[in-house]
Amino acid sequence: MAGRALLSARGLTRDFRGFRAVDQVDLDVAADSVHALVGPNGAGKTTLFNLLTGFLPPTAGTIELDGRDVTGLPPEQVARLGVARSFQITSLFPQLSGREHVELALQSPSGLGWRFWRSAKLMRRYRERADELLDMVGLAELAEAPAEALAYGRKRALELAIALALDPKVLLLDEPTAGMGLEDVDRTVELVSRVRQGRTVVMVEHNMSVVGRLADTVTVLQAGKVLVEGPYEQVRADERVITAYLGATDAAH
Amino acid sequence: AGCGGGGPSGSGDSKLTDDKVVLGVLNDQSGVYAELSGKNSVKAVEMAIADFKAKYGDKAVTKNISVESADHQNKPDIANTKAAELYDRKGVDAILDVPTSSAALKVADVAKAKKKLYFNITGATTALTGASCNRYTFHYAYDSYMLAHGTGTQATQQGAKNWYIVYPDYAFGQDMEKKFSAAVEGAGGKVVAKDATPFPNDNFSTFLLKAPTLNPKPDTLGTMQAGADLVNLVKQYNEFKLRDKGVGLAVGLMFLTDIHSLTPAALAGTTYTDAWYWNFDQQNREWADRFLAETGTRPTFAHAANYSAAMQYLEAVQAAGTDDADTVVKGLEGKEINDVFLRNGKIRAEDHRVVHDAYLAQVKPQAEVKEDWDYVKILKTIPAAEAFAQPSGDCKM
Amino acid sequence: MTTTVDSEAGAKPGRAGSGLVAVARAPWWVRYALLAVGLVVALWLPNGLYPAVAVDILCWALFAVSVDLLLGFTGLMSFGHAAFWGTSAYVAGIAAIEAGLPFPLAVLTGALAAAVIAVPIGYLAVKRTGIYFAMVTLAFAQMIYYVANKWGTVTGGENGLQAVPRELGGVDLSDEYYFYYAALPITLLGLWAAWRIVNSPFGRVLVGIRDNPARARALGYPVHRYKLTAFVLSAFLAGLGGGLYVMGHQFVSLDALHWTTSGKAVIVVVLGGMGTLWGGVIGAGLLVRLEDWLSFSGFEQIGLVTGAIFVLAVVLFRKGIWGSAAALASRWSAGRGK
Amino acid sequence: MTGFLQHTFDGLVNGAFYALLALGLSVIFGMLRVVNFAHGAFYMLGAMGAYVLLTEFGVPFWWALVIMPVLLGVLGMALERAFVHRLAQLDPLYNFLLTFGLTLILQDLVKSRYGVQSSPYTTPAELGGSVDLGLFDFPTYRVFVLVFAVAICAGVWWLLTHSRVGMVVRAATERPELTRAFGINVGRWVTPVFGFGIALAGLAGVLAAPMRAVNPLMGADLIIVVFAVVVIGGLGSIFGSVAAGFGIGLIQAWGVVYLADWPILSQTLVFIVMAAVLMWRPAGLFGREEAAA
Amino acid sequence: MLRIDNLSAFYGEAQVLREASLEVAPGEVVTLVGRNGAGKSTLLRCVMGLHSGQRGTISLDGRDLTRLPAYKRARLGLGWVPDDRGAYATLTVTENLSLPPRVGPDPWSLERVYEAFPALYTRRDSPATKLSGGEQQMLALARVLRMGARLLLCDEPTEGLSPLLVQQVGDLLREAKRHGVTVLLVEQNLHFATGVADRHYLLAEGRVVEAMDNSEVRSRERELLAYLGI
Ligand SMILES: Nc1ncnc2c1ncn2[C@@H]1O[C@H](COP(=O)(O)OP(=O)(O)OP(=O)(O)O)[C@@H](O)[C@H]1O
Ligand SMILES: Nc1ncnc2c1ncn2[C@@H]1O[C@H](COP(=O)(O)OP(=O)(O)OP(=O)(O)O)[C@@H](O)[C@H]1O
Ligand SMILES: [Mg+2]
Ligand SMILES: [Mg+2]
Repeated sequence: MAGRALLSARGLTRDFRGFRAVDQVDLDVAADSVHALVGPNGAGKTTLFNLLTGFLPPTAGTIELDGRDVTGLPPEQVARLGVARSFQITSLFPQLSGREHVELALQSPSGLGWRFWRSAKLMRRYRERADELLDMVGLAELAEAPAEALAYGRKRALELAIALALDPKVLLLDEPTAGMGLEDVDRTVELVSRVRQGRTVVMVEHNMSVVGRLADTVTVLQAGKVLVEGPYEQVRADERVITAYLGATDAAH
Repeated sequence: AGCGGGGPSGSGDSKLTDDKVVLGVLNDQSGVYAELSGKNSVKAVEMAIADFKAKYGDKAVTKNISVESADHQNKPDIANTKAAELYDRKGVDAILDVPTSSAALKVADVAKAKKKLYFNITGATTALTGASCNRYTFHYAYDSYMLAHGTGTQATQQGAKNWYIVYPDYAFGQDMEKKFSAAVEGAGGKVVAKDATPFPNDNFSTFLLKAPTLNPKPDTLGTMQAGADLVNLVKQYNEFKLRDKGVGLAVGLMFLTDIHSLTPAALAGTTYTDAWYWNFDQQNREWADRFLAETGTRPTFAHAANYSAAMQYLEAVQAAGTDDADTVVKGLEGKEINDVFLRNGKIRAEDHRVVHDAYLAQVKPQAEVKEDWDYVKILKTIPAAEAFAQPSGDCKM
Repeated sequence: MTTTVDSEAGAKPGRAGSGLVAVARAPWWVRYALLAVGLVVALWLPNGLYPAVAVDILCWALFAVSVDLLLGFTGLMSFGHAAFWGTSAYVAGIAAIEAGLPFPLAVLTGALAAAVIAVPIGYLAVKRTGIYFAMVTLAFAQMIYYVANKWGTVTGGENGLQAVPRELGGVDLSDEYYFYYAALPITLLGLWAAWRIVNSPFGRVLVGIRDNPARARALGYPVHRYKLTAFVLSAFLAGLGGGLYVMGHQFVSLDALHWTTSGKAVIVVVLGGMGTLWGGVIGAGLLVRLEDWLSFSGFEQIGLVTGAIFVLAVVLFRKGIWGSAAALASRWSAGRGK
Repeated sequence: MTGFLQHTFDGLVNGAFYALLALGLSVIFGMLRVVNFAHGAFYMLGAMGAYVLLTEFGVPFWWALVIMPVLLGVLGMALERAFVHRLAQLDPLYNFLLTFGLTLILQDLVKSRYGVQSSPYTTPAELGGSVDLGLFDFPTYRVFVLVFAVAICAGVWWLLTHSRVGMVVRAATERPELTRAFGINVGRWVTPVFGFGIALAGLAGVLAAPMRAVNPLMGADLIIVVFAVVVIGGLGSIFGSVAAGFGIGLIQAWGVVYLADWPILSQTLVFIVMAAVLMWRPAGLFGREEAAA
Repeated sequence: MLRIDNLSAFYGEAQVLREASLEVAPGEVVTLVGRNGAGKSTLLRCVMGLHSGQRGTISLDGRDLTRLPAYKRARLGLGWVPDDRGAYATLTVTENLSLPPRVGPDPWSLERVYEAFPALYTRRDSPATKLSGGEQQMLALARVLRMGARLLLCDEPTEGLSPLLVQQVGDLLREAKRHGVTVLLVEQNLHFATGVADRHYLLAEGRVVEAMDNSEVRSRERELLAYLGI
């Protein structure tokens, strides 16, 4: 692995009213790798995601995507440049069906969304691909149900489907398996390993077995700072990581 | 009068276009002008019809005379639709009243298009007899010139020399201010300063604070405010004790109903111009007593003017023997009239301004108020010839 | 950028599912039948109603639909749409008086002017959502009201703009009855445009933005710009209504810009059914007719009646007329489907 | 200089009304997420009520100052029970619309009973004179209004930040279900707060009666300016609304004097300030802002 | 202590619980396992009195709760950790913790909470929804402990927590149990569940299909995982 860095951050810092959530983080995500971010709750992982995707402007530091400075760009532009994300706390359009979600995502890069003088039937061109994606995450039968009526685990799956629909260069997944049953976890792992082909994936995950199965590189954050970075096996064995994050029993698990 | 609006096409021996005469009162029955005219104007018109019938009995051109009324809520668009509807659907031959300048002007347009009569009573704009005049529209009672000129000239002649004028910053106020200042200066007074105030406004203290500090110190505060703004201003005028500081008050536009709501005590000594006053003389008082019996309240000038206009219209129909609009208009033009409302009245042919005597009024001190609604004494009668502006020349019939 | 409070807005008022979608999913013949009935009623209207009232209904229908476009499909409740309605009315009126434009062109000019002033207002207003948006638009509209009031030389101040000519290539339109038929095509065009916008890819994005703006941004949709575009389009439609209105009455006054006018437009939409588009048309018909009737009825408390209807509609009848009918119809068809 | 101070003082007095109204609006919004369009109508009811109490029952100003807020508070609670809480779980826009409808009703009810003409109400005799403020005199009543309003604003602020009330009601409004699950009887807390906010509007109304025109429409346009004020201060921020209230009062007073040559500016000043605040701090000067989304 | 008989629940027309019955003895920790969408959260909401559209009876210490509003149930000693964590945006962390009234004999003090969850202490003045996901989860748990509830209804309390914290939560629940608190726990993580619980109910399609004890679960782990998976 260890290809060139597709997404990198230098000295990235974010303050909230005097509280430093992300502190001087340097991060290099190699192209075509799966990069996991782990760390105790409140370490700043989600905030880092928010910074990388433009949802929060950094207090200091820079972000580069594929050699281009994207610091301070609004989220929609970051998304346009090929960075898609899922949200830790499920974020969907409650009244739209799963299929409509995916169609909306598929349409996004095309500029079709501006055509207020054309018929919405034009969006049918995305149907086939949308159903494919839904099928991929196991939502084929639920394609018509409004998102608000889905059980939690299904919503997570739908999040993943719409992130994939953007066909992103970089896919940022915030705890993609949280709240999923075992089968869904397995499916998600399998799915991520499938879609990582030709893509870069950054994920926040507390489930260490998922991290172990997917990640090429693991960065451990603590209190906003990078604690350790390295391959999974090495990080898991690190004393500092065990005390700060894994705890004695789970490290063995 | 039917939908065609063309020449007389009477049936039987009647020369009426449709066997009946219908008067339409279109005014504000729920808003700011509701008390000033409102439903009681309809009553006044009904009184006129009754009086007309009593006067002519069987000789009346028709017995079939009625009133229709509608509420325009002071909204010109509603006034527009209502006016058209009154003429077209309700068979109205003449519309009366119509307060609020925008509505008043709009209805003039409708009258012109429908070729039906229109007597504006409660609109203040001089445009009705100026650029917006037309053959079918008559302007009764008062207008902004009468108000501004009356008070400005007369109060200055009565001793007010240095004026501070505040006016609301919209067309009516600006127009009033111009006329008022001209009148004051024409009568030898001096306008020390003038200020436009926001409109609407509930805080005039800035101006009231300023008044006594001007140089030379004004002896009179001339206000062109109306309605709630006037009430605000007067209340605050008293709060800042300007009268005690030697600054009197003269009001451009005030109605009896305003005095009632502010109480005479708050306004004691204030001068303004009135078009008619119910307790001016015996004739007025008798009519006012009848009105009181009908409605339970004393009439404003608007009520009397509505009565008068209805009466004069009916008289004109009677004289012409037809309700054909053009014939009636011809009969009215140039006519000289004296009735309970019009003193030395004349309907000018050039612009259809109905001129008549106006009055400089002063609010009595509380102690002198002996009777409800008897709030003012008339200082001076302004002769008809002076009370209104000469035809402006803008009017092309 | 929105605040926490904004994003907590919770359930949005216009549930697209209640009206539009239900009809869109109705069998084709139902849709065409409804359309046909609507057209027949539109063609017949000035024969059954006083033509001037019928013209008013057309104007208000456009106005209401423009408000619903924002409210029901973008989740933005404009309480200041009178600004666009009124501005267009003034501009169209002035265009007809000063430049002697034939009435359709004057109306178009007015609508364009409304769209133009919607750009700066919208630019600022779409920074807020929910209830703030309502308050901000209300305040800006009031500001325009003050300006128009002050700027009497152009707007005629409180006298209004009088005697606006209404002409079209020598055809005499002074009779309201004929004018109605001249105005109808413009109205239908405007309504069709609104329908098209809602049922376009753009419309779908708006619904997404309404339901979850943060998600929409993460999908790459510039939310503010979409909202602004919707705002301007809506202002244009409101402007069409306002332009027709000035032509219909041949005059316009400051009332057209007052916040009560904005409020009335919202009442019409709620009455007809938010997020249903056509509900606004029905609401307009009802309210205009009701007001017309009330002003001859001798009943003075018009605000009492409209206010009470409104309160009842909000408390008991939130789907409005169209929404309720659609819900009934879909329940009925679902029942039959079993 | 004296002139400037006078106008400044005057601006503060005027601002006191904005502040009191904005305070009530913010209490209701901050706790219940309801933007009360009818706030201006309740202000009017306060003033009309004082007038009715005086003329029909001979109740003097001082009593009205107590009675009207209590009466209106009770009315507010009744309305909350009858309507507002039914809509609490829906988009806040519904309650905005509801209170808009209520405004029309309240205005018309008063109109039909008392007409639109302004009703007379005079300054209580005790406050009729003027106070020497060193450099200039000022009507006693205005000084009273200012002092009284400041005291009320400070008291309410203290109450809401130093007691459980604010916390519980905010919780109850945000997630009534969850709050119930914590053993809190939501209705018992929310209703009085709504009443309290209404009472504040009524109080402002009674205070206005001696110095402003008392009529059914007196609150109609005012409320829009107050909306602008709370947008500037940050809706729901008690401190922000009060500060913005006084601030706008000041700016307006200065504007009228120092921008006299540009009346169009001085009259739309509030809205211009609002636009500027929206550009620069969309959440309002003291509103909380979240960057994300 | 808690007894549920023939509980059915509906969302509109859709039935999500079908005559589910279960029982929790005082001082017991019982888990409810099942696939996504099985109706676990719904069951807890029914117990709390937050779900309209239900049939069946729920009783606490022999007392019928069915007609009691939610706030009265809470005052009987029920504490709920909602699956969405239920953080109040308009309240700070401290306020979130101070909000619930004390309903049981042994409420935690604020100090004790902050000692157990130092992360909450550092963020004590920030609005609760600004916390990280895991912090919000801690907050939700800490909040019911502050009430001193006798019966905890915990809906996936370990979701999104770091492994270290998951262990801590396990310790916490065990400690609560030692103090006589009863717990009904919804949990996806079987490993965690067997670590803290005495018994388990398996919920499938709204029915309680099986009741097991720890040893049974351990011995049938593979089978169960497969079952939960499919
Ligand atoms: N908008 C905000 N305002 C204030 N503080 C914030 C905000 N967002 C995050 N924080 C704080 O910043 C810290 C980092 O939060 P973040 O959500 O990034 O954590 P995390 O690593 O994703 O944790 P978890 O695993 O629990 O999701 C937390 O202490 C949180 O309380
Ligand atoms: N608001 C709702 N409207 C309609 N259906 C709903 C609603 N909430 C839940 N459901 C449905 O009810 C069923 C049970 O949901 P519930 O949330 O109780 O499941 P769960 O077992 O807690 O699942 P999870 O493990 O994903 O949290 C699901 O099929 C879900 O789709
Ligand atoms: Mg996180
Ligand atoms: Mg659940």
